[in-house]
Amino acid sequence: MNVIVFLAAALALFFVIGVAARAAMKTLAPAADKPTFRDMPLTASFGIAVILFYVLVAVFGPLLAPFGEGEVVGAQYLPWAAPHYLGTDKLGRDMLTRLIYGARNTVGIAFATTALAFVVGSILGIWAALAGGWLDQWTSRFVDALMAIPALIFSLLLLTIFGTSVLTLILVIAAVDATRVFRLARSVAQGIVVMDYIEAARLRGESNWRLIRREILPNAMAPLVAEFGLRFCFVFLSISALSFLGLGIKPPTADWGSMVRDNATLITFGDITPLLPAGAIALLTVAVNFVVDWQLHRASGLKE
Amino acid sequence: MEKKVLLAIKGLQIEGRSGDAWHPIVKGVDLTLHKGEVLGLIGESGAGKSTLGLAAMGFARDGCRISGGTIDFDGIDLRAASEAERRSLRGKRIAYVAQSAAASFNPAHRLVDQYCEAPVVHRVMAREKAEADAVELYRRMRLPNPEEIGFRYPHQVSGGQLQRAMTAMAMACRPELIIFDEPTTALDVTTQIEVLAAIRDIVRQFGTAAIYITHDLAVVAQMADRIKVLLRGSEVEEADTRKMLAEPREDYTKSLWAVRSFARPEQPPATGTPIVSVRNVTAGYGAINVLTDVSFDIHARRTVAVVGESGSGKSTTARVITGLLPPRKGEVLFNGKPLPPGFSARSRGELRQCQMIYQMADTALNPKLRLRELIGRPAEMYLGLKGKALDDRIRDLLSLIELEPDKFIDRLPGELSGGQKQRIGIARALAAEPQLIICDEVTSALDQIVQEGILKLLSRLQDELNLAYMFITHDLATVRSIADEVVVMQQGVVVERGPKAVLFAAPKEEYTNLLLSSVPEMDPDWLNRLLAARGEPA
Amino acid sequence: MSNLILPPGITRRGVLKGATAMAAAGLILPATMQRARAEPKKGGVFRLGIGHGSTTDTYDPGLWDQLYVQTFAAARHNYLIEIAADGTLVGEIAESWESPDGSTWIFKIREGVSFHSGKPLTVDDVIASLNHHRGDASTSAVKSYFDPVTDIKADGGNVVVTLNAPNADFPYLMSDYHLAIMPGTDGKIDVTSPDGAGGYIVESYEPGVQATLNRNPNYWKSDRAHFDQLVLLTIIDPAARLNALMTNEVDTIDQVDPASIGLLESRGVANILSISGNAHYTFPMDARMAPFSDNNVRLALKYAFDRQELVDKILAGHGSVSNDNPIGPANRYFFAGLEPKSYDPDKAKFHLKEAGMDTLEVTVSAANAAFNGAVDAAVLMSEKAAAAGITITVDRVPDDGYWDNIWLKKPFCASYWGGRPTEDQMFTTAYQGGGAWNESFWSNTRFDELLVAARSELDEAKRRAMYEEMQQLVSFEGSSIIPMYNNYVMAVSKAIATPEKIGNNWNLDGFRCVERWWMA
Amino acid sequence: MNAILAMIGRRLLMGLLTLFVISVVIFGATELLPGDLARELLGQSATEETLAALREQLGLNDPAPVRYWNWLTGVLQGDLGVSMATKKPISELVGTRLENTMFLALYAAAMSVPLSLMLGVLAALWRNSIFDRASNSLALTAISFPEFFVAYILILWLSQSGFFPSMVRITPATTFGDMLYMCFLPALTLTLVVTAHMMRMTRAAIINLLASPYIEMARLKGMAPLRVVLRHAVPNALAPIINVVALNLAYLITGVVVVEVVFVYPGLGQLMVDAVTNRDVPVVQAIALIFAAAYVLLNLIADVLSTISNPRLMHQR
Repeated sequence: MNVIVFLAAALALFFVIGVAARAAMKTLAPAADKPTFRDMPLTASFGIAVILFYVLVAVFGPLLAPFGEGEVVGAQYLPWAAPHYLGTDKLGRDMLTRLIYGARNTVGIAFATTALAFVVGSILGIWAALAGGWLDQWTSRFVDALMAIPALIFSLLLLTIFGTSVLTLILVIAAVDATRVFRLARSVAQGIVVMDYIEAARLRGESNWRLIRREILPNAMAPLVAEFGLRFCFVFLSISALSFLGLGIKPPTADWGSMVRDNATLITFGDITPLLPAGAIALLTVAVNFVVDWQLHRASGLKE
Repeated sequence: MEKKVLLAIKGLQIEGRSGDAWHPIVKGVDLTLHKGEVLGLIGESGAGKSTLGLAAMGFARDGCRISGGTIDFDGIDLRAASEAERRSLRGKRIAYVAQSAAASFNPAHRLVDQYCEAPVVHRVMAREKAEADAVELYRRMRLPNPEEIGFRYPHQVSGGQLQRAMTAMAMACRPELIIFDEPTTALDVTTQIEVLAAIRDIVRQFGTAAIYITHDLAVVAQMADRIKVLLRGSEVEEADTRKMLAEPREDYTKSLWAVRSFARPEQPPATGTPIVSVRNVTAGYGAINVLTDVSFDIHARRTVAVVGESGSGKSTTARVITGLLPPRKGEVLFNGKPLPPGFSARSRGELRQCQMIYQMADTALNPKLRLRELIGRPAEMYLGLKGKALDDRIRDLLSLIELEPDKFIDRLPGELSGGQKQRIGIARALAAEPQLIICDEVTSALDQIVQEGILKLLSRLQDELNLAYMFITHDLATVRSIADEVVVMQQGVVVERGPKAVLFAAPKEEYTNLLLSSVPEMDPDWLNRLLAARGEPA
Repeated sequence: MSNLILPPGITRRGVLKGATAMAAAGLILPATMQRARAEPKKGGVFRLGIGHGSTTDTYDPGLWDQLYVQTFAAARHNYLIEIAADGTLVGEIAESWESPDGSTWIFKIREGVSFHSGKPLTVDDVIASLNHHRGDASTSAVKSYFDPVTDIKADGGNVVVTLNAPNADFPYLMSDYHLAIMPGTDGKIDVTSPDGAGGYIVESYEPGVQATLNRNPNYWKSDRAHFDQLVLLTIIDPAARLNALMTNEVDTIDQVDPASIGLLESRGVANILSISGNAHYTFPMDARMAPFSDNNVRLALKYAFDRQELVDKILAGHGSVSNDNPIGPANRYFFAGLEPKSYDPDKAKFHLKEAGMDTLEVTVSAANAAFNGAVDAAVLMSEKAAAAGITITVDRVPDDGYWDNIWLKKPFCASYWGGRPTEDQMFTTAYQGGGAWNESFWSNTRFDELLVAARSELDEAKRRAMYEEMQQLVSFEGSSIIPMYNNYVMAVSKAIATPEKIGNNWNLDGFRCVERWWMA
Repeated sequence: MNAILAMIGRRLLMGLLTLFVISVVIFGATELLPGDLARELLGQSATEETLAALREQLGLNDPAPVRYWNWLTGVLQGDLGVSMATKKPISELVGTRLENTMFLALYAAAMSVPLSLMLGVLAALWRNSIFDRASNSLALTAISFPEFFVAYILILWLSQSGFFPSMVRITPATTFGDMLYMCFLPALTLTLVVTAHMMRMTRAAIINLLASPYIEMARLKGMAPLRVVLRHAVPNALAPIINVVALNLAYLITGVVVVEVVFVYPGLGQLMVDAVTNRDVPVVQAIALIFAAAYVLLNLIADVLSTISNPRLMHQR
């Protein structure tokens, strides 16, 4: 029964947020973009609202958080009551504070990682498609070979070799992820390089770098942006999986994956505490996926 | 001869969706069709021809809706009928033949399976009977090997044969009405003849009523009893075919009729060193030679039209000249000096001299760049223009192609019409200040009136800027109006070449003759005469 | 990973004799020596979920290193000597032992014992089993035990071991879990065979997954090995282990996650066994390197965190505060009068000032491989130390390779000790100057002198004084932070009965739960 | 048909090359790992002498290229080698694990593939309906939770209440039925993880085709929507669907370490993590090769099936 009430409440909240966000965006958007938002499905407006909320929390985290990130403020596992609105964790740190800082760290790192993977992967992928011939064949075969190694295990291996600072974490996951981006960027670019305007630019004598930057990249953005959203979620989940396996973000830095992990045994007893960070992860991935979905739908040009 | 009315459309209104708003596509059109009658629907792109044709089946494409008027098919109100009722009519009593048979046959199934689908699903006949019937109809459509052609997949059958197979498929349930939506537009002229003849015959044999949609007046003249002219969703006029051809009432109709009147004045004979000289070029991809021993010259201020059907090697010739495809044998001389075979080995100066305009302006212009950069880039690159000088040059170019600089300079290609896009393609080529422009089917994707404008512009620019054109086309009408010299190609070989006047007046080669005679003429009897002349059944 | 190997070279004057010799390991249960609550009954299947075990585990006794293989070995093997639940030495394969001078040790081998294969256990088997760990070519982890051994030979029904110097603790070494007695052929044991003389016979074994063993019908001990069948399962994930217990997939689990102990108890599905031994967690500081070379810095750090908080939060109360003392309350010479160190930022600041500093920045390397909760413990210390002007940066390093790359290499890191039955062993192993595992590289002349002297001192009071002085030295001058003694925490379902007294020398009743426990 | 055989041949050759590249990459990576097998086996108790003795015995003292060469020649002769740690033949070590992994992967596939195809087709058929949106949102939500979290939740709901066991214990006495029962929760976890991807791809592939002229043709022939989707869209959407299924099957085989850990499932993933931790290089190599081979083979099968499903490639002009 509780589950049903909870689900109903969640659904209602979803609608309220979605409708409100859509209304807000419609009002605030510049005139040219108004139709974009008017058409937006509820899922997308909800997604945008959630993402904005996360970004705000991430940016203003230190101002919002009632306590310090690693500050031990009381006993362990305090119940949900003021001043610890979401209780405390196993070391007696404020759960709400940890969640807020977690947004900053986890989202920030996932974003940096995805961005890096995209810069490297898409430039190399487009370059391979543009170069064609054996250069393309060899890089693609090599990337295929790397992709045949399971991502999680490959990341584990690399992290064990290079250690687990935030920087190596970002570099390693970005490297593993870049192979996937490479493949997508290459196939998208292959569709673009056969276009007459690329031929025209080549015949004009443009350099490869300019071809990539001015001619191909702008046209490959739509699928790449959609993929960015999905990849972002994947990175997010792989970081939490790595945290689960003990190689994620270092303490006392708050990170949602580790927070779930730390409190995982409590799930066995139906304790809600580990649900919070897991829910935070899920909510953001759902939101990103909703928005990506909407973007893909728009890009595909399919109307009703 | 008063026949029974089969289809009566009154005050039909259809709307299309863009974003949240609905805008009209068809604005209150009336249409009456009698049993066994063929009505030609003609108009330029955006006139609402196809939409109207589909509405005759009670069908609106995704993103469209029928918002007003009535559609009465043999006493059935198609708007009021349920979807299931409409479905039971489609394919059974009203059939449809699409523009591109290659795209409209499902690539996953054999022809005969697709043929049998409608008769079997609509319970008109059993599968075995339908298969036998298919062979019969294939025979009547004069398809080769009617016994076994049905067991092929669409990709194994040529375009002209597919179009006939599709007509046969439409006939499967012996419908009372067929909608032909530009059925020969995608075909080569020589193939078009066969398909037109086959369609006309079968429609007559079964006494089927038809709506024949096309933009090609000469074609509709052969097929239709009556012609209705549409413009932007409204009717312009309607009349019997002969009357319409002889004395069009409306200005718009007249302008359609007049399109082919443009002709570039005769030029003096060519002299001096040719700008481009193609010498004994053999080239190809993989193991196949697409071009064999091709030679011709292009002189300054002259237009050389390279003519041929699809697969004749016209575009490959252009790729050899531009250096995209280095030839296996032979060479390309530019002002008497050999050009490096590959474009990447050519100097900027060499690249600049030879510019290209493409068939599909949509794919030839980077949709993410503004006109300023699209046009300005060659000027910036080749001529080193910057800042104010560059801006002035871009504005000059826009003026030259008759687009208002202030209005257009910061637009994206997506905000332009088809003709405007093609003009930008021209401006981009001009920006490099070349000696030669290769025009690859530059007008074939455009409506006739727009084509006319582009041709006039090209002609004017040629005079003003001393340009040489290599004009690749399959459209002989275009050749007639703009070319100085003609090169006829077939299967990678130059069949015949010479000055336009000489070649058109007295073609030496049989193929040239076939090509020239296959171009439809604006005479309802042209097809009959041609078929009779060729000794085929009329 | 175990660091619980007894070092060689322990000597004690006098002749020790008999089947019970040293009272050693600490006991928390009252020393009333009742046998059991009820008579053990035979039968049943005992499923044990252990948080260790790897696919690379083998039958080679020289390579055993964690709880899974240790317990598995105890189920199928016998040893020369067993440490009873009360900490006394009990003869197992050795019926009795004696030494005339502490250098020559004579073990009388029990008769009528046979291996699972049916082959009778002989003196030669014992010699082959011991020789596996001896000599230059040996790959055994306890090779060093046998460095002082000059000869092992048979003498009728006895095995005679000759040492190059007297060592009164030698019988203790022979109880080590590596030294299982296995059948020998031509003086060599087969390291790929599970054959042993223990209470259970291996039916199947998949390393890193599970082992199934059946009771040895011919086991010579009639009052041990009560279960019909044992199933030993590797369940690495703590939550999975807990789930397995809750859903009755297993009967007993080790290493219960402290966070869930309370909840588990409240559910009433299992009993929590919390056994205090001398095991303790340490944070060694490299005494050779600045800033840790200054004892004032070390003292500042020792006062800069809250020990009770660590016991409460890291151990969930299942342990006790240590005063930087590696000698546990269960040890004989435990110095209860040591001045306690409570959290005192002012005192820490004072010591910092003595060292000529206002603030201090150090980095501690930790991984949960060192001990469960090491990273959290370091985080808690870091939090509290801030008030004393000390910035402790916690560097979480990978579990993988911790003992290779961090321990004994980084100047400040986390570590653990299983505790030692005797003070001498503990101090010799980890605190004597120049010792191989002196993890803090601390060297104190007075301490080293006392250590040697205490070994040979027979006067109880004098010895106590010596050991107390040594504890004082380690606590206030030593270079190891020792915040707490940790209990062994197990959860045992109500279907299983346990003896009144649970061995505290090792986890899981000194690995012997498999033969000491029974179905309720 | 010959074209297909030629393609298979070419792709297998390419696959072998891929495997070679992977073996070099993995070997290189394990070389870079700090510490070695001897240290790991002896743990903290290692002394220099015992380490030296063990290294000698294990053949760790040879230079890396020599060790790689020895391993490679062994593999080329069909001998995966023996585990350095346990001295057991790797084929034996990996054998049952591979069976388990395949069982779980197939079990999850048997649940998720039909489910996702069905949902995908229905979502495409009723696109933009409540059903479409709801199934899409649910699928997105399912993949948005970390795997281990889904697993724990399933245990809480379905295991503690006694419906299904929380861990998998395979004994020689385990029957196929027992396996299906015990592996239900892990298979369900994996199903939840992969269904969304396949379903969305199926839906997208079909919807992508719905704008094709031949779909319009089918509709204009008066075919019912379900028939249009099943008979006209699905056969042409097979290639992308087959590819995404292959990709997910590969994931089910190679990417389930976390699920194995939570359900104590003795699969290859855990074995590989163990082997990496213990620096048991031949085992790491063998499993990496198995994973890569699975990936390569599945992709190959997908390509062959796509080719067969495409008359253009099957029936040349």
